[in-house]
Amino acid sequence: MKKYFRELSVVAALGAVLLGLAMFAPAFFQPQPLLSLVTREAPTLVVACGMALVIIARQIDISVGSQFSVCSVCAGLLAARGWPLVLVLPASALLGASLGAINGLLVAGLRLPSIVVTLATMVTLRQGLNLFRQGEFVNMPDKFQWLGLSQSGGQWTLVGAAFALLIVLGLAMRHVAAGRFVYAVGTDAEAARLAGIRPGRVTFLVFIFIGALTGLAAIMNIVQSPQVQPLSGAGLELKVIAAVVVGGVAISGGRGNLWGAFAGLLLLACVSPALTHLHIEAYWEKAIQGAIILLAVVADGVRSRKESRG
Amino acid sequence: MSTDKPAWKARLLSHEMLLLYVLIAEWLFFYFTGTTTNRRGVIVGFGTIDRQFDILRHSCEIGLLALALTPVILTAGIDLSVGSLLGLCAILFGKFWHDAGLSIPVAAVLAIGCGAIGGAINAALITTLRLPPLIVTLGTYSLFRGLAEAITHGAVTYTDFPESFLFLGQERWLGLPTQAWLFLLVAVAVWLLVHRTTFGRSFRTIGFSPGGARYAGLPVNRRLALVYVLAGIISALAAIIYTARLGQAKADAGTGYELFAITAVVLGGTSIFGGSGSVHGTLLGVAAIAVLKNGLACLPVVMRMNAAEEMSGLLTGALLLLALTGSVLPKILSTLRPRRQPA
Amino acid sequence: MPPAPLLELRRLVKSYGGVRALRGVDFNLHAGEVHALLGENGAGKSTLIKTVTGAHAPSSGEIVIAGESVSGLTPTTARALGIACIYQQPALFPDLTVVENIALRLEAGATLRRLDWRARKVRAMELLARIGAAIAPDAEVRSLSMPEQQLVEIACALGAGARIVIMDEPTASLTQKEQHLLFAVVRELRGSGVGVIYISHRLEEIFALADRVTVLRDGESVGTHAVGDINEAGLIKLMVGREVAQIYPASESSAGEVVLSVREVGCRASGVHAVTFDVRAGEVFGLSGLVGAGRTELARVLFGLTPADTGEILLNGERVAISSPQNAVAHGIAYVPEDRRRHGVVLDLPIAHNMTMAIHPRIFPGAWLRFGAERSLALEFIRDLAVKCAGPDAPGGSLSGGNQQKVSLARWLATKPKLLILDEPTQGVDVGAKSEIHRIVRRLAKDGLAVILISSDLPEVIGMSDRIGVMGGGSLRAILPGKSDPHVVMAAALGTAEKGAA
Amino acid sequence: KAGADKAAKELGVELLFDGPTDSNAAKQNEIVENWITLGVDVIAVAAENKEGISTALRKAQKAGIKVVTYDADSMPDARSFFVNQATPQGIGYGLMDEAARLLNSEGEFAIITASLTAANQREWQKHIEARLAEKYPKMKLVAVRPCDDLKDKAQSEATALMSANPNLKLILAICSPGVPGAAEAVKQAGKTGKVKVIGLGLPNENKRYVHEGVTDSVILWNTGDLGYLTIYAGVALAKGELKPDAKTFKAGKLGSFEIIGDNIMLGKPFIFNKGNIDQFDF
Ligand SMILES: Nc1ncnc2c1ncn2[C@@H]1O[C@H](COP(=O)(O)OP(=O)(O)OP(=O)(O)O)[C@@H](O)[C@H]1O
Ligand SMILES: Nc1ncnc2c1ncn2[C@@H]1O[C@H](COP(=O)(O)OP(=O)(O)OP(=O)(O)O)[C@@H](O)[C@H]1O
Ligand SMILES: [Mg+2]
Ligand SMILES: [Mg+2]
Repeated sequence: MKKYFRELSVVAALGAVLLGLAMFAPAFFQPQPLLSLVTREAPTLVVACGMALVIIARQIDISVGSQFSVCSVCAGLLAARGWPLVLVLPASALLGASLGAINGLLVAGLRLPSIVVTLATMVTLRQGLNLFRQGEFVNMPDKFQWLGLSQSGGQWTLVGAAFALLIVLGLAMRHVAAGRFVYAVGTDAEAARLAGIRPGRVTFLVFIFIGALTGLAAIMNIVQSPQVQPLSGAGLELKVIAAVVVGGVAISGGRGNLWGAFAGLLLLACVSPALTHLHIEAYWEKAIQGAIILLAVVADGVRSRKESRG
Repeated sequence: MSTDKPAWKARLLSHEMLLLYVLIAEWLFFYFTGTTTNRRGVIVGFGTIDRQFDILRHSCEIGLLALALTPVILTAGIDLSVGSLLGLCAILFGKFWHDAGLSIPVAAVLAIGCGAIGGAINAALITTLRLPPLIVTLGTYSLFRGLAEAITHGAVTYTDFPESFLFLGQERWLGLPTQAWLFLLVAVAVWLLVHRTTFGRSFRTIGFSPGGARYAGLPVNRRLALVYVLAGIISALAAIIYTARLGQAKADAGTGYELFAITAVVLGGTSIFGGSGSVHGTLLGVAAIAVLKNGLACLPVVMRMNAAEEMSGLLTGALLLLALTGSVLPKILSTLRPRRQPA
Repeated sequence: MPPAPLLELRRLVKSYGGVRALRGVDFNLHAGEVHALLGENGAGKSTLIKTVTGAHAPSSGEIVIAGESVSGLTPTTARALGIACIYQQPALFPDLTVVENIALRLEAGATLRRLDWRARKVRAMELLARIGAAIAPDAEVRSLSMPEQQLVEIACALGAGARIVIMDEPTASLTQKEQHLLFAVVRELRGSGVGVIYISHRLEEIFALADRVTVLRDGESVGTHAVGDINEAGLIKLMVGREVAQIYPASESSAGEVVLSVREVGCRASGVHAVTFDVRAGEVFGLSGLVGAGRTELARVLFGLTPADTGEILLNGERVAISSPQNAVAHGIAYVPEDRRRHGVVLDLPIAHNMTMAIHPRIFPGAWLRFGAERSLALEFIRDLAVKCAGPDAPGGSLSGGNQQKVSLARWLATKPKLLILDEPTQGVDVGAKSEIHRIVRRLAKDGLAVILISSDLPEVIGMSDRIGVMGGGSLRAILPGKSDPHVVMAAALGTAEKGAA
Repeated sequence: KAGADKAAKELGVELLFDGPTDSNAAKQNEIVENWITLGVDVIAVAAENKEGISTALRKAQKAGIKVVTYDADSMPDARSFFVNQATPQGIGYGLMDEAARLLNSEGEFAIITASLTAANQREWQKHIEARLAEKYPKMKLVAVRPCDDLKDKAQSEATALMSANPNLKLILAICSPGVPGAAEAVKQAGKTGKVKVIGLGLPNENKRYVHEGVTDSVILWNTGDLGYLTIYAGVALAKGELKPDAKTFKAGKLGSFEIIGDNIMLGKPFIFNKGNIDQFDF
């Protein structure tokens, strides 16, 4: 109970929001629109899983938004050239992985601070893409939409895939050795080394992993509509980092889990539709998001302070 | 002393000097490729004095934010909220002047006070609750911008500022753009604070070793608070200059400026891990980015492609990576060498 | 005796940058023996074992395991070769649970292997039970006390099923009951043919447990002996290279007024309770006790890092409330902390900056830096304390441990304190610098300073102190006169014998 | 831009084109100031921020540079002519009227905008609301949601809007990524025809939805003509052919345009619908 205080408090906050919605705007809970909203967040969830790993490993990746855009556009272009989905999907994941590898190489290989490295790659990728596409949409062939399935079939598939990934990764972080390595490295890289783990390699792989997940998420996003906007994914990094942190993953590494990150994402993702349903003006949205982030960390800070005193 | 000579050599190869060389090279490059004579026989482009003033004028706000961030990053902290705080203070300044009917100076002082309060919120959360600055300021980044939007409903734009105020942002005084004087003043003040007072010394100490600073009896929390409050004050100042330059105060003022400012600081050689770095390095970083951006806009090739914005972003990112790699290269080489010897 | 030793080190050399921690050490370990490794602080014991466990690569020399020369040892390959180790600084993961910590150290193999949490927990509990530790397996390690962490380390090493088990000061923070359990475990290991390398500063343990003993001094082996062939005095002589009694300068001062008076002081957060004692001007008040006895915690209370919540502190007869280090400094209290690298000196800052760090308001009036004044002050201290360095601008990290300690000391002497608290001032300091520090302490006492000297080095406390306070479990157990018998001090520290005379 | 290029070619002038990818007043000022020091002959601007840009433009005029504005005007004293294709009022009224026509002046509708702070969006929204209050009492604006110029976000917002407002009849997107985003949401919600989509945008991005009947009409000032006319006006101004008191202006192949005051009138905004959208490719 004490151990999962943070996760539970996020779940409680989420519960409160949902309860509020149930009381004042029950229309929120119509199955079809809700499924659509969840589907829209599915790619974000995939990236958030990767970000949780990166932050648990005591790094950060603010280039995911740009990676997402690059993967989306490239995948869209390949699709437009007639590549089938079975090829575009791995190609996008591979592209993401190689973008992640650049970050990983710089961070793990040269021991550069990840926040600065990924700041640089974020700007470089984003502007490179702008230069290359000038904001022009990419039109995708029809057979790509919903992975070639029916709409609801596609939606369930995407949501299912995102959930499956979350569950597999969430369990793997606890029940597979590699997951524990990530925690170990994030907690104390030197102790990890003494325990026979290679911190550099773990860091490198974690960046590749988030890259691959971002590539995957890009596909999950572009199949939801027939056009790819090069700007898509802008601001994704902040959304995802905020979600992960609100969900109790410590920015100093080693603490937190994917379930918390998931709850955090749901909470933040709820804000915007909740405002719409409660007929609150949109200009409150950012302030409320900021307040949620601050409340979450302040609650945690107050608690850990009390604990260290007691 | 026997170490004098290598020290002298090391100084010529210090990060700041290298950056200065890059800056000079950049400037010369653009001077020769970005300057032309137009049909009327007037020299135009990068090489003109007006151009230099524009560069100065355009870098004042981001430069101020970079100055605000330098002490913060020296303490191994970060402040993502400066750009949002700029927006909020611009709005409040407009509101004080326009809606509350206060005079410009009073409104400005109040806006700066609000900046200080914004910084104090960051400081309070970071020092009393020991929360990581990255997260706290990520929250206030959203909160401050959100408040600016909520106050104005996103819609209200304060304009029609008096000429005497716009003078600050749009005219020249004693040969230089007016705001450049203010910028210079802040730069000198921050430089003195960081390099010539015990405050700066404490910032570094805290950045290198917070434990060491505490055990040495330095008032760690007070110094940290100072750094964030100062960042708030300087952001508010930047808000006023921004308003004067554009003649309008709107909730989106300064969007994305924090990233530019952080980039400039890091490019200027301040370690994101805290402790080492300098204010003049930051100024050089700001200049290097500004010259790059403006210079590219003067290159005929780039202009025809309509790619100044993208190119400058691209090259700034590349420059940053290059600077970072360069800064660790000697260390890496020196760790490789002993390994090779026994083989 | 078995034909090939289990482990053999030949002419092992290890340098850290400029520091030569090992200078060609030969060493061997047989199956079924406990081989003790002895030596002063900084002699190179930990370094030696780190090369064996693959934590650090040796600069040169050969490591032979079961007759086969191995090179490029990493922690993983070492583990695969059957080497397990309890490190001196617990190498545990504070954010992870006890079970996970034990598992991470024990489980080798594929990264994609599935973890069986139930089996892991059962195993962890089994191991903990074997060493008699009552620790909740699901507790996060950060919530454990130092001795408990040490026990987890021991459980890790035990569970590895290794052929070679290395223990670097495993008993440093254990209570006697736990020690006896540990001894039983070690004997059991020996019985089953495991080779144990056992490092300890406590000679009586070595006589109780070890078969052979190798003594290291300044990175060199000065001899291996069967335990039956050598006595305590002989070992000490080997370790320090001369008679112990000679090293400590005699006390020249006579105690003056009471400077500090501590009455029933306690601090719940740091586990200090009801400590009462006085320190006089010109007196060196030693604080002895085992590691984890609470001496550092007491010092932190007196220095305002964890302010006292009960009792009262009087300085020169006046009651004061010390709420922060700034406050303590203002009252003329100085504290040279034990963790030199983290708290004592800021490694990245120049020596001069380090030396003036605690006197900013005095040397830099109006907060303006005066480089000239700073430099001359630094040069003065460098000369006075004979700090070996390239100059006042050299970074603190470029100095050797002893010289860092002098810089740390200089910082506090510059504050012209009335009370100086020294916490392990000679830990990891070489013999020469050590006696210099001792001389400085004596001189300061002679000049009328009240000194509290915390040290785990028993001969040092006894040799240097005018009176000795012995701590245990966060409270002051006894106050003994200077030059007490080491056995009496140790007994008081362990809390076994009857209370010594005050 | 295409039209501008064509005009530039016909007239044999060099054209520099620069526009911030994101609408940002500060950036626009910087671009204009850049041009001033480059010493161009004419500057044509679609003002992002009326007061802000005007200072820069006055400076340009002082430096002997002719200034025309198009699309969105600056302060009148900061330029010679405004090539007026659609005033914000024209656009706002146009959009509102089109929405009312589709709904028979009755029912709920919502607006998707780029950001709450973007100047042009604010302006259009203001006129939409004014028109609504003035003429369509039976219509109701239920929400204004920003989409940050992101199509994906527009899609999410539209989905939420529809489920939060069961009686929603129409979504009006006043930023170009918003139109296909909203259309996709409507289509996915299976509300094609029940919830109508209109907005400001480009034909290529919307063709598919217009044909499917999701999007009813996309409104755009004819950028080709606008650019063409602007360049002609600029060049004429520089050559002194266009005098401040002119009443008409002849621009190459487009023929003659009326000048009212200092506004060169291009005509009404262009409306794409099923019938004509395939004729355009940009
Ligand atoms: N990582 C390191 N970098 C630089 N020098 C080091 C490092 N580790 C140890 N040393 C130095 O190597 C020498 C030997 O240290 P080591 O830790 O092996 O001593 P020890 O015999 O284990 O002492 P103790 O009894 O205090 O544990 C010391 O002078 C120490 O300062
Ligand atoms: N409230 C507490 N609860 C649990 N453990 C504590 C508490 N306070 C302190 N400890 C632990 O008890 C020990 C007290 O150690 P302290 O550092 O004061 O001992 P010491 O006598 O100075 O020994 P040394 O300095 O030689 O390690 C520390 O290891 C600390 O982690
Ligand atoms: Mg050791
Ligand atoms: Mg201690």
